[in-house]
Amino acid sequence: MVRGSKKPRFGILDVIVLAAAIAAVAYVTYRVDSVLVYTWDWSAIPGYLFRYDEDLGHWVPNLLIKGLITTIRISIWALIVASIMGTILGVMRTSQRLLPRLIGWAYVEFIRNIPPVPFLFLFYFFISSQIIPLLNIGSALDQASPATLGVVEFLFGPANLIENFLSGLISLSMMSAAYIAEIVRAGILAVPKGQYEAGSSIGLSKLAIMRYIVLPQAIQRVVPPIAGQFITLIKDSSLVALISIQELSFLAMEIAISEQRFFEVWLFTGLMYFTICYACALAFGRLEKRMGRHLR
Amino acid sequence: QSVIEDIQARGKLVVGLSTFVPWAMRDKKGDLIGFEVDVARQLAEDMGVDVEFVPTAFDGIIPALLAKKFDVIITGMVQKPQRNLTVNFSHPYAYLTVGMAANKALAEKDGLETMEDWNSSDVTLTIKRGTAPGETAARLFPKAKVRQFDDDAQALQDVLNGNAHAFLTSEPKPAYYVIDNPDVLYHPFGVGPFDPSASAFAVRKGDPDALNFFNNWIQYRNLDGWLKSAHAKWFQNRDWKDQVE
Amino acid sequence: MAAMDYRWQWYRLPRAFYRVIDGELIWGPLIDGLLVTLEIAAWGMVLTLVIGLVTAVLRLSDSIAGRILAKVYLETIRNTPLLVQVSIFYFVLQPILGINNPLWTGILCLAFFEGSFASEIIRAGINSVSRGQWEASATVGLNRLQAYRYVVLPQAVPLMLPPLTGILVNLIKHSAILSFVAVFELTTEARNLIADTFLSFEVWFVVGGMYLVMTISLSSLVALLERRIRARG
Amino acid sequence: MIRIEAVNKWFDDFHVLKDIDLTVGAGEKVVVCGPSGSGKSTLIRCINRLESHEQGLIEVDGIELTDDNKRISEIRSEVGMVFQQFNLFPHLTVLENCTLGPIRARGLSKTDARALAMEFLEKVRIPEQADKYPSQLSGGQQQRVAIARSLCMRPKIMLFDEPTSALDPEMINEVLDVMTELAESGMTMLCVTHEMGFARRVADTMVFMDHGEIVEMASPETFFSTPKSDRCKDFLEKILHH
Amino acid sequence: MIRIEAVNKWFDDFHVLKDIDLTVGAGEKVVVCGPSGSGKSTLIRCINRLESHEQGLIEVDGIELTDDNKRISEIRSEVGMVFQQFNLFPHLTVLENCTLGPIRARGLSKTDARALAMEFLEKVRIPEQADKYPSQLSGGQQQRVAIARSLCMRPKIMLFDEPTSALDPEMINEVLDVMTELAESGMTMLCVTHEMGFARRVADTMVFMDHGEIVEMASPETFFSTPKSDRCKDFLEKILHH
Ligand SMILES: Nc1ncnc2c1ncn2[C@@H]1O[C@H](COP(=O)(O)OP(=O)(O)OP(=O)(O)O)[C@@H](O)[C@H]1O
Ligand SMILES: Nc1ncnc2c1ncn2[C@@H]1O[C@H](COP(=O)(O)OP(=O)(O)OP(=O)(O)O)[C@@H](O)[C@H]1O
Ligand SMILES: [Mg+2]
Ligand SMILES: [Mg+2]
Repeated sequence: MVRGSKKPRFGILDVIVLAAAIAAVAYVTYRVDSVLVYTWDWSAIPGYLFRYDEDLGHWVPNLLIKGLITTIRISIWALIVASIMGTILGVMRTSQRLLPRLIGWAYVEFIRNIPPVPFLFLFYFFISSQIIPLLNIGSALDQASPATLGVVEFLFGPANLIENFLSGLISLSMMSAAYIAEIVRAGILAVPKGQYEAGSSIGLSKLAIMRYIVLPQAIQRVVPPIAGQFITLIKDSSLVALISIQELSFLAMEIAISEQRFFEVWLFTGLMYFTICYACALAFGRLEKRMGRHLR
Repeated sequence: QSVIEDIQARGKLVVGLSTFVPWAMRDKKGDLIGFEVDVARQLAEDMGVDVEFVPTAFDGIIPALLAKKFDVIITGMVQKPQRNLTVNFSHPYAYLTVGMAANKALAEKDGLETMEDWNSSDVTLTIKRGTAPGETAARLFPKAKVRQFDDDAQALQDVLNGNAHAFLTSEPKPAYYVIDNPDVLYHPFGVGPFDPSASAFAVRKGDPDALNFFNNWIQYRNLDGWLKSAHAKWFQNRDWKDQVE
Repeated sequence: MAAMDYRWQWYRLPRAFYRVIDGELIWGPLIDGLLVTLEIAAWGMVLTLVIGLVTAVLRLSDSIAGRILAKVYLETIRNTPLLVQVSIFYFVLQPILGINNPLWTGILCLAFFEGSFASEIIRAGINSVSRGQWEASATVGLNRLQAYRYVVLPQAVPLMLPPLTGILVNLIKHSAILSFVAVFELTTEARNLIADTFLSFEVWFVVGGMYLVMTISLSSLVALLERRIRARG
Repeated sequence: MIRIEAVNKWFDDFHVLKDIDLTVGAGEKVVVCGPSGSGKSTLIRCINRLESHEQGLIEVDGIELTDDNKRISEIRSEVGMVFQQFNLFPHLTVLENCTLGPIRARGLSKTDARALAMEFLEKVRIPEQADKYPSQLSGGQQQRVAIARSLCMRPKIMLFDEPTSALDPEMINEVLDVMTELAESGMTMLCVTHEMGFARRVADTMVFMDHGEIVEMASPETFFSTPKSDRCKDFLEKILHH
Repeated sequence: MIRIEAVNKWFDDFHVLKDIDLTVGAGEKVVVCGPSGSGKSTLIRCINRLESHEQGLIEVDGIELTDDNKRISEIRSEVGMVFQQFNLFPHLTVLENCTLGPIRARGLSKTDARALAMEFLEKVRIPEQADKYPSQLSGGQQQRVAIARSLCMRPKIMLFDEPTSALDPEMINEVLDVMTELAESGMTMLCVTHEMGFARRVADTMVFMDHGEIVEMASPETFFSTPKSDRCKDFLEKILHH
């Protein structure tokens, strides 16, 4: 009767749940054939992953893989930037002084309550279009050697869209940072007060306490929700299609339209997202286990 | 300073477009092809510059033009007065007519025969967002419900699934769809296309030089027949189909 | 805006809210859309909580099938983009289940999406009630349902409220994605309006503001509710 | 009243209870002690099925404990339990804590349940706290509420799992006093505690457990003066020394 | 060594410390006791500035405690503190727990810090646990690590806040033994505890606090045999009775 007091077992609830699940699947399969007017054709998909290039004489990645790479590239960058911003904001939100706390709070509330599309537009067209040209990336890249250009393109994608990439990256990071800040804050608050006291009683400074005692413990609590946030970030990165970045869902859409094979492309793309997201979840799960070793 | 001078100075024409069969789409190699793409290539060639395409989601395309991310939008964009208040349009370089493909079973069930029958609040039509058929639907069937999708394929599927009665899009696609799905779809009032509209380049306001240049280029390429033959290549038949599928 | 030379045309916007024709007030598309979004939000919240609660309880149950089902549901929903889910719901499931109402398909889809996040919050809330509370309930003779009803949930709900608010705020924000399948909510209306007028910036800012008002009022409302619950406890 | 025969229990690979035999007669008071981790809590939690045993027989008031849910709830209604951590319901007042079981599980009317609760709150000497919330009480008061809450179910047997070890020193006695009174009123009691003064005063039988076994079982006089095993001797030394 | 004069402290409206005067000489051992909530913890937490006092003077080793951060850290490096809840750093091994302070606050090299830590871990008799994590230790072992961790900072004074009250009974003595040894080695100690056996053995001075005041201060002999105030008598009765 008491939760968790018994091992999982096979009971009446299982029978009900299983029956319901089987019935649902059976019903759907039955209706798929009779109701859905659609002829499935998956043959075109593989060609959009890789294609044989006659001129080069070897296989090259095609749109879906290119899109996937772009998605992964911007997600990783955004996670890095967002984690740094989020940590700073999260620490600010637990500060004892009012001003940093207020700034952190205002930032988080603003970002969390505004829908992504207006935010992206606001940021891209009004803020970054003023700032990023000042960096003079365009002309710098024009003069860059092919080797440098190669490195830059590997890191940030096609040279002509670098400004867009940076803007997209920063706005994604800013949105994600708000959520990460909340996670970090919760992680910090979950470290018991006694840890701070023990830290100061062995003579550590505030900074050292943060650095050696609080953050290491907070990070551990924070890994699972951050993993969730990273997955959300990967999925939400499709937003940057609005500013011309050719990421996975945008290219998938283009293929779907060109090919007129809407379901196949979307289902397959969904599967691609699932694969990377789930792999990510598994990786974080292992990380979490490793970090939690000493707590067992 | 006119954008024409920028293009010359840069040696590159930056064109914004979004995917729209057969105006601009991806071939099997992942490259852009389509009527639009041919037009832009020719335009750049005539200007003596390179061309760069920036495919962009339709929602982002106008802001990007206004923010000077593109020089011009060439994507089958239909002129409308309300739009023209925000951007400038060149002279038309292509004309669209609208066709309609309807769900046979649904139309029979609801007893839809004449044009008047179709103008009813029980009727649901689907279109691609931001295209000419939207106007057509509003004008011909003001009482009908209109669902707007991001793409033709979705709008078509909605009709195939029996969620909506008919699908309006620019010819010749409706004809093709009926040929592809003869059991489900039909043309409700004969095959005849109706309601022509014009597509044009979109440029930023306040740049008469650019407008003048594009207008005259279109007229020039109209007179020498190039536009007509390019249009024919993409719209008269589906020979390009095997490039895509 | 100097760098962009953009000429704001705010004066064209009021028509998007209302028009007066022959002395009769007709609501414009943005107001219509707002009402639909509110409807989606209201029903979506109810369904989200129901789905979240059921999933959480399944995951906490002793039943193997229940746990597996919940886990599969969670992983599928969480690791695929909402856009893909929406299109599958709309184009595949809707005709199969014969719902024939895009609005309800959309609400269901959103609820399944947010419900997966809600279930984790609800589960965490229930787990944070100490094991001793379950044991004490058992020793005073309550069965499992009664323990949930009288002991565990009353303690877990106040803990769950703040994170659940975040979910509900997301529900409102994510409802924008239904514009993809022609549900006439606020974003759809906005996008149609933009497609007709090309007033991208004006419309997006106004619509962004409308969402901001909705989400912030929701947060404040829940904060108020929370304070009242706390005051009682 | 309680009959435990050859009971064995494992947590995964860990053998917590090894061949436990123990009988508690009606009105008998048994005190269990032993080092931390020796299985004392597990043993008494098996008696009202908060844990299930894998081998052997546990019989309470003539009813054998099995997986059958009906029997479990029958037995639980005979057996009261008091925990180390009180486990009061923090969102309910003292009175509501005491009436929840009688109303929801016993089906008493509110008025009856309230009268009953007040009776027992008087017995543990805190009737005046009835409308407060647990967080407003001291630890000793909370534990007395927990005892009253159990008594409201009119159990025939009371189990105590270190009821005083989470208390501030000056509150221990107020709880022990209540327990002594309860013992004197004839209640059958099984008590895990290290309060040896209380044990001496109240216990009919002392049980010493170590590593999941019952190592020693004797009357208090023999137990404290002449423990047989070394383990028990050691333990008593450690615990009585300071 | 410690000089406290006319110290007052409030938590908002609540007057926790009322006109406290207390002096602890070098090598002196003072034991503080009193009912829960009487302000014992608050008092010793003021001494290393985990709480700040609002009125009066606290001087440690000749340095007055003010808001000045430099002085605070100077004083903290003279004063070691052991908490009821151990407060070990769960993400660090025992050895790392002990070397963190010496390395980061004292600037010792890793090797020196390690040698130092091992020395004190031997003193508290758990050198073999050096590479384990706190969660792998028993409560008594954890508390001994906490003591070693404090000693590694080579404090002149040690403060203890109920170091044994979160421990299982059979582990109390192993900690008290370590504390007794420390006392015998001449360390200045201020100890909040209710282990009266330990107090009798070790204390030079007993202090009884109630409601934020020092009610009684005497040598152990006088304190236990002839307490002056009724409050103190009551308290001792409650606590020694069982
Ligand atoms: N749910 C569980 N799963 C696995 N091991 C458990 C579980 N509960 C208890 N144990 C282990 O069983 C052993 C006996 O636990 P138990 O709580 O019965 O000891 P105890 O004698 O009550 O000790 P204490 O005096 O510390 O309360 C311990 O080693 C404990 O770690
Ligand atoms: N941070 C705080 N804010 C407000 N009140 C506090 C705070 N810390 C302690 N108190 C109150 O101050 C009083 C004295 O607390 P203190 O912890 O010093 O008591 P104590 O004598 O150590 O008691 P115990 O034996 O329970 O540890 C208590 O009534 C407590 O509720
Ligand atoms: Mg126990
Ligand atoms: Mg204290």
